[in-house]
Amino acid sequence: MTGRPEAATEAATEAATAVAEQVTPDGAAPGEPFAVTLEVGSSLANHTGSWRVERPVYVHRLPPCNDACPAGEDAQGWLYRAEEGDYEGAWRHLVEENPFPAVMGRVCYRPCETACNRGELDEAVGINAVERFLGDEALRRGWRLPDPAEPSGRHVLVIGGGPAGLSAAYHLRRAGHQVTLREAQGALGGMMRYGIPLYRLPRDVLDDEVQRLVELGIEVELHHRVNDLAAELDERSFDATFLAVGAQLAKRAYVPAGDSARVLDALSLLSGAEQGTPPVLGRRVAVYGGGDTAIDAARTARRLGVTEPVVVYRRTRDRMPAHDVEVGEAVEEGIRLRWLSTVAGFEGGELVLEEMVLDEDGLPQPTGRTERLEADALVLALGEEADLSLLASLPDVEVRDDTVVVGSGAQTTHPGIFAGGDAVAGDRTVTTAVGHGKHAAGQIGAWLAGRDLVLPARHELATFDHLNTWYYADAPKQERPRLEAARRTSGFSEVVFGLAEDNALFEARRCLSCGNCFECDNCFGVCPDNAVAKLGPGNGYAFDLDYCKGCGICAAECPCGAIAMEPERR
Amino acid sequence: MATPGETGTRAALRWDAGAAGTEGGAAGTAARATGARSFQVRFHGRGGQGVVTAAELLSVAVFLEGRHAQAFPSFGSERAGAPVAAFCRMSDSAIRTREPVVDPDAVVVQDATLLGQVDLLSGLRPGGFLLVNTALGLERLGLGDVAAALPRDHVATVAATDVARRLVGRPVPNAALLGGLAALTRVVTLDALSAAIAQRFSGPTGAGNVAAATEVFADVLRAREELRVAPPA
Amino acid sequence: MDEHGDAAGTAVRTGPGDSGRTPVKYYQVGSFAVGNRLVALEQRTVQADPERSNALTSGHRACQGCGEALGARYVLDAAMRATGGKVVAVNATGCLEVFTTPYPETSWQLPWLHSLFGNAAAVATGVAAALAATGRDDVRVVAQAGDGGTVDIGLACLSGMFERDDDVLFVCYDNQAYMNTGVQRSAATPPGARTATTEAVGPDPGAPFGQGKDLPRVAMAHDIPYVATATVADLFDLEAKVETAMAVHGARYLHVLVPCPLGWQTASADTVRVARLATESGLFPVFAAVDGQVTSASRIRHRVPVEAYLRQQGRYRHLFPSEDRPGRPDVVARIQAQADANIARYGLLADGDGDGDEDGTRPPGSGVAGSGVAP
Amino acid sequence: MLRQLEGSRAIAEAVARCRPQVVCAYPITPQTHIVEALGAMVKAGELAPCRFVNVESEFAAMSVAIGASATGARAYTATASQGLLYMAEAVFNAAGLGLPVVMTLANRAIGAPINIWNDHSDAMAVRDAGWVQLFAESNQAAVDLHLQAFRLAESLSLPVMVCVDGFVLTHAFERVDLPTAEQVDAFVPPFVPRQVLDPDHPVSIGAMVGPEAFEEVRYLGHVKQLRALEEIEVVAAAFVDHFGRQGGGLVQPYRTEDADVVIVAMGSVLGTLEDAVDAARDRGRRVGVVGLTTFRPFPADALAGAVSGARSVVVVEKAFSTGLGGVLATDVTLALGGRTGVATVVAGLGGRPITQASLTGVLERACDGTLEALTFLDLDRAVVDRELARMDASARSGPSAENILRDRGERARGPR
Repeated sequence: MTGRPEAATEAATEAATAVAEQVTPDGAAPGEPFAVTLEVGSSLANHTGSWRVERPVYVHRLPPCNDACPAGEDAQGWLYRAEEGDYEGAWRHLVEENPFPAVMGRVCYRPCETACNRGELDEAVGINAVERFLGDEALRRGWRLPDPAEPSGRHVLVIGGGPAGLSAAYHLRRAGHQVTLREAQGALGGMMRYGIPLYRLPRDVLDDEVQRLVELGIEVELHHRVNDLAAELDERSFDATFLAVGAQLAKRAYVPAGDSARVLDALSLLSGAEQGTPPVLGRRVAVYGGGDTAIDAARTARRLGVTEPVVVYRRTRDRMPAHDVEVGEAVEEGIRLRWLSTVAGFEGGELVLEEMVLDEDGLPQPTGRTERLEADALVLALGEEADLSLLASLPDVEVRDDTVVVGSGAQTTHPGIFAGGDAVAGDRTVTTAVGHGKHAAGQIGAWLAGRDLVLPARHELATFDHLNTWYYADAPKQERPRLEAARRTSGFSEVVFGLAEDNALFEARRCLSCGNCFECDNCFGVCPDNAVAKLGPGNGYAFDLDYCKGCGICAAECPCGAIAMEPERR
Repeated sequence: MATPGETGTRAALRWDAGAAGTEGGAAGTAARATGARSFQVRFHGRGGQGVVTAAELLSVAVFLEGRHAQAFPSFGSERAGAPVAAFCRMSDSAIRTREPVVDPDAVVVQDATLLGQVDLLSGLRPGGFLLVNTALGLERLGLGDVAAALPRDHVATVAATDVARRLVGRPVPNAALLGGLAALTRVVTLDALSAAIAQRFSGPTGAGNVAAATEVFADVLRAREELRVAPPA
Repeated sequence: MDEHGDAAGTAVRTGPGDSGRTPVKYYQVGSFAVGNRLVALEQRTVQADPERSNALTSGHRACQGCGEALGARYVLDAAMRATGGKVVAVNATGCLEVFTTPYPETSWQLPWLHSLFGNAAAVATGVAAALAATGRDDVRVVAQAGDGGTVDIGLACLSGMFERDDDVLFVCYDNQAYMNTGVQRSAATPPGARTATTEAVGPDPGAPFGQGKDLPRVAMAHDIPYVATATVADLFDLEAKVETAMAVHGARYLHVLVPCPLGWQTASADTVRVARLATESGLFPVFAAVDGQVTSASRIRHRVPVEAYLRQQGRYRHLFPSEDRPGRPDVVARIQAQADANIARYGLLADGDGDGDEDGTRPPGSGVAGSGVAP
Repeated sequence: MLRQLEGSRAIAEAVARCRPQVVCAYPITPQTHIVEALGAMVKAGELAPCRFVNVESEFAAMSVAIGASATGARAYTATASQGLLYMAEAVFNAAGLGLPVVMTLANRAIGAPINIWNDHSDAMAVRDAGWVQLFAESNQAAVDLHLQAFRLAESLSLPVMVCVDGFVLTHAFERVDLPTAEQVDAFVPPFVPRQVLDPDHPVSIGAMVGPEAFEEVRYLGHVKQLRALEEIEVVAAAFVDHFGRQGGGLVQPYRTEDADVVIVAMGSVLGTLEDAVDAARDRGRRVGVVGLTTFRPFPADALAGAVSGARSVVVVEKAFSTGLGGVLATDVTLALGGRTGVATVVAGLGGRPITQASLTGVLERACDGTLEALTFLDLDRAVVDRELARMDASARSGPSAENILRDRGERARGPR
């Protein structure tokens, strides 16, 4: 067959195009079969939202890390920034709550990580390691803390330059208040300086973070021990006072000991080491106690030349208050642990240890059986209590069990005097103290303004079963490298190193973002009805209730539990 | 367009192919349709022997002469080797009927082994023609009586398979037999037949078949001449 | 420190090959969620794109939580992206057709044709032939059908399309029964499952063992250039397979598992979850085959026993004990054996994950968040 | 150009000149030669860019045609008998979707008993599918109707079926005037689809239509078919203009003026009938014939006009509706306002030859008023009577067809 097939095809195509272009005003091409052929997308007229009996809503749930942080840090929030590589943004988010990331990243016992949901998946996110990375990065780059607000005209006295006092001073200063900080010692830091060994917290890190804070305009008076608070308040007028004197008095236990027996307390060992005047210990030292201070004391002793430190504790390791990581590092350094033992006596270079058993309640009970342990010194690490003698002149400040009584607003029974840190009841950790300081600062600000501080309601806790963890790629935790054990005991070099940036970034990205949308687009993608609108980076999503049938797939498939289904109200 | 009641235009729809565009009158159509009786040929053979092709070639040859022809097979689902028949109906005027050929004017037997299995001579009109592909005589085939009932010069035997083998290279006797049929009946010229064969088959195959038809045409013609001068047996 | 020791490490998530998809660096959920603000746009799924074509748009009349509606949009949007929007879709009769085009409304936003139940593949062949004949080689054809329109009534046409290697991507949205007509058994209905024509009564309740067709393998037997399976639970994988398929000419087959809340008797919110359990149990192997040979299989990330999958679905309820019945642990065991056979056939476990992984550090089911697996 | 061709070849040549873009084929006797020829032409590149698709069934053939047509390609296929039934669902569908597919139906009987020979049972089985159905009397008519079919289909946006008697026409070698490609190009314009699958102008074709609009859709389909009656005549007139001969239309009367008896028939039997009519006229009988070229839409008015003067109307048809009678006769009766005197002659079933002698008998009886209302032409009464007797004698007489075959076999062997 001859002819022009190409020409015929072209003509057909042109003709078809011509027809298609002659669309009528309502979009229908002329001549299309009635009803059988339809113009696209017309089902948008069918609002299937009327089928819905439950509607999805975007929610914020409280991530367990935030929930667990004594300092009230929004760990999930700053990790979110860090995930993007915005370390400064992350750091700024962090220091909204806590001005000491570098310190925290070294000394915090990480309740956040204990609570972390990722721990149920593989391993908890190394929040603390990222915090340290951010803190170190800030010091390295010289990031400044946010400027204080406009002067409020109020003046607050902070007594005690430890973590609680410094935290309070920070938050008060940021709020625009004038702050005077009185510290008995010659340097700020309190227990951060005198209770935490060098190998855990190098002092330049502490100094730099404290200095950065002081530079916000805090009036610091060192070597100013407040012995009589009433007198000091009479001497100079303050609008409010925050009492954060800590707890430095070592608790003693009665130990029958001969005159020659060398018995000292852990705090004096630690502060002596800090101040370059370590006590004489000998070769064999026993530390009596089971807390972190006991471990710190033993490890410090090891670094001071003690060859055979042994920690004596009444109960078993699993009941020991000291943190596992600390105990583990101590064991690596050659420190022995003796469980179920009490010190019954110390004389003639020998400790008398009585064997204990745990009763049904887990309490140690004496057995009467004893044995002897050679020791040159006994270090008591049985806890500390506050020296509250400065309150003697203010009898209306209620004191109970050697701690200052405060209400939920951190205020003592004396109006205008607030208290926090180790001087009040509660966990005696740096992080808790920082949290007390922040909390008190907020309360003081409200009190000064003559109003109650209304804290936003806490969101529902984002528990593991709110999550859909299938979406998170498997990723083991990035461990911080540590100094070899053999090299640790020869000095006070920092044992745990920081993460490199890459690893810190990776670790930040292990965060599950529990309870808070991180814009993974899952809801946008999994809706069978296209009823989710994407509002652009940073703006999240919105449900299109015209079409949402309420199937709930978005909520079920939200990795982080940021969508809830609620009964439809009609 | 024919409108109801108009009869005359009907012819134009049909077969007036030779005069496309001319007006066909009712009378003319009728005369042509009912005029001279057509000549009908039946071919017998086995599937694969070109029986249908033979009928078709004959129709093409007639067509090439400007006359009308209609060829068709015995409609069936015969497989290779099975008995097959094909027909060709030819006429000076358009052929409208679709009747089967039941009373052929000529029968061509391409395969003599069909004898006794198929009623090869069924309906052969008195005075019709018979052409058989065989190297043996009709008597040997048991067709002596039949042959005797036909005019002497209406019967012929041809060793067409041998001719085909020799000239075409394959034992397909159809073209050779068509040559014989043309000589026997004179219903179609050898020229037209050769042209039809050459249209259908190109190259050596076409040439061989034309040669086979030509040779057998001559043989049969010669035999007919001999019969005309020889006295009846 | 293992392969995740630095941030540049990739999160290995599936087996080798994996449709040629470039693994995404580890970014929190980068490998599995629909989108991720931390990765480049081109590494996110099509579904993460606010400009996605929404080839199947809102207002359709699918049941709440319809897996097929989801799967169809996933597939067609991916095909639209892969072709620059040059896709013609052909649809078999079935739920997908009925819920999208009740006069006077259509939910499609691409050229779409529905003819009959059993002829989608042949109609698509015609479309492809017409496109070729009219010089529109840039336009590609996707045929889609449910399992009935694929493995049963549509199989002859499908096989013909395969055999001729027509330039069509045929997508089966497999919800394992005739849902459109009220949940009757198809040749894709798995053993033990209750349907309206395999009721959960008598000595062998539910669909029988030893019947049915494994269409992906039937497709592979045609030696067509590309055969793959996917589910609505792994969007990256599904989209990568569509992209791969659209990059190839000739007959291609994609078999997508799309849970049906109605027929499977699952909660509407569980559609994706159940699909995930189907793969994580090994009952639905996710793999790809090129020229008739399996080239990749998605590894099971967190293996679960089939019971975890079956328990989610009312259609298997009769297999488990309750007050009024003893349950059928023998049937569950046979189904488990099927899963084990799939795992062995396709190598669905990562190296070192042998059978009996239940004794490993990760108990089966523990990794599937919120799956609500009952003991 | 005049050619001596097999009918199938002539049809293939005609289709080829219409420049189909997609041809899909599944073999079934007696349609095979048509698609074989087209396949060879496509293979040789003569029809480029046409695609020839060897499908796996008739169902697929029509489905491929549907897809191709909806995509804007001129689509063609051919089938017969069982093949038509196998594609029946798609046949209805093509019409419902308004797709201008053209199909040749090489008419053949439907089994069981399986039979490969000609009658019209297949075409009658899909008379309600919504297709335009044209019947060819000869191979020239087959050629001419195919040329018109594409133009008709595309102007109406309806599928058109050209019915050609299997074997009788498809396998007959005869003279055909084949137009040139240029002539056909001038007559059959390029395909301008009414609806097309086009990513630049997307539509959804094949929506589900419920009770709220289905009846309207069907009514509109009916109107469309009725309007097709006009279009068929327009196209037939255009055909005359282009090719200088008649070659289509609705009905074809032959010698019906003053006829007392008019026979109505379709397809190749018309030629034999015309010979019979001429012969009867020669004997002084006032008889005529009306050929129906168009069966669907049914040309009721044209037919009524063509037979208005006849005393009696006889329908000779190659199909019948079991339990009722003639299919065509029923339509004719309806078209003639239920007038009495429409007799039915069922003839040629399963390839039974229809001879001029038998038809002459029909004409004579009709003229004499002795033709029965329903006649099965050339029925072997003896065989049937024996079987009926056997059925009456035993409730378990076995399959009648088998028994009849046995009887015929016995009878065939008997005289020897």
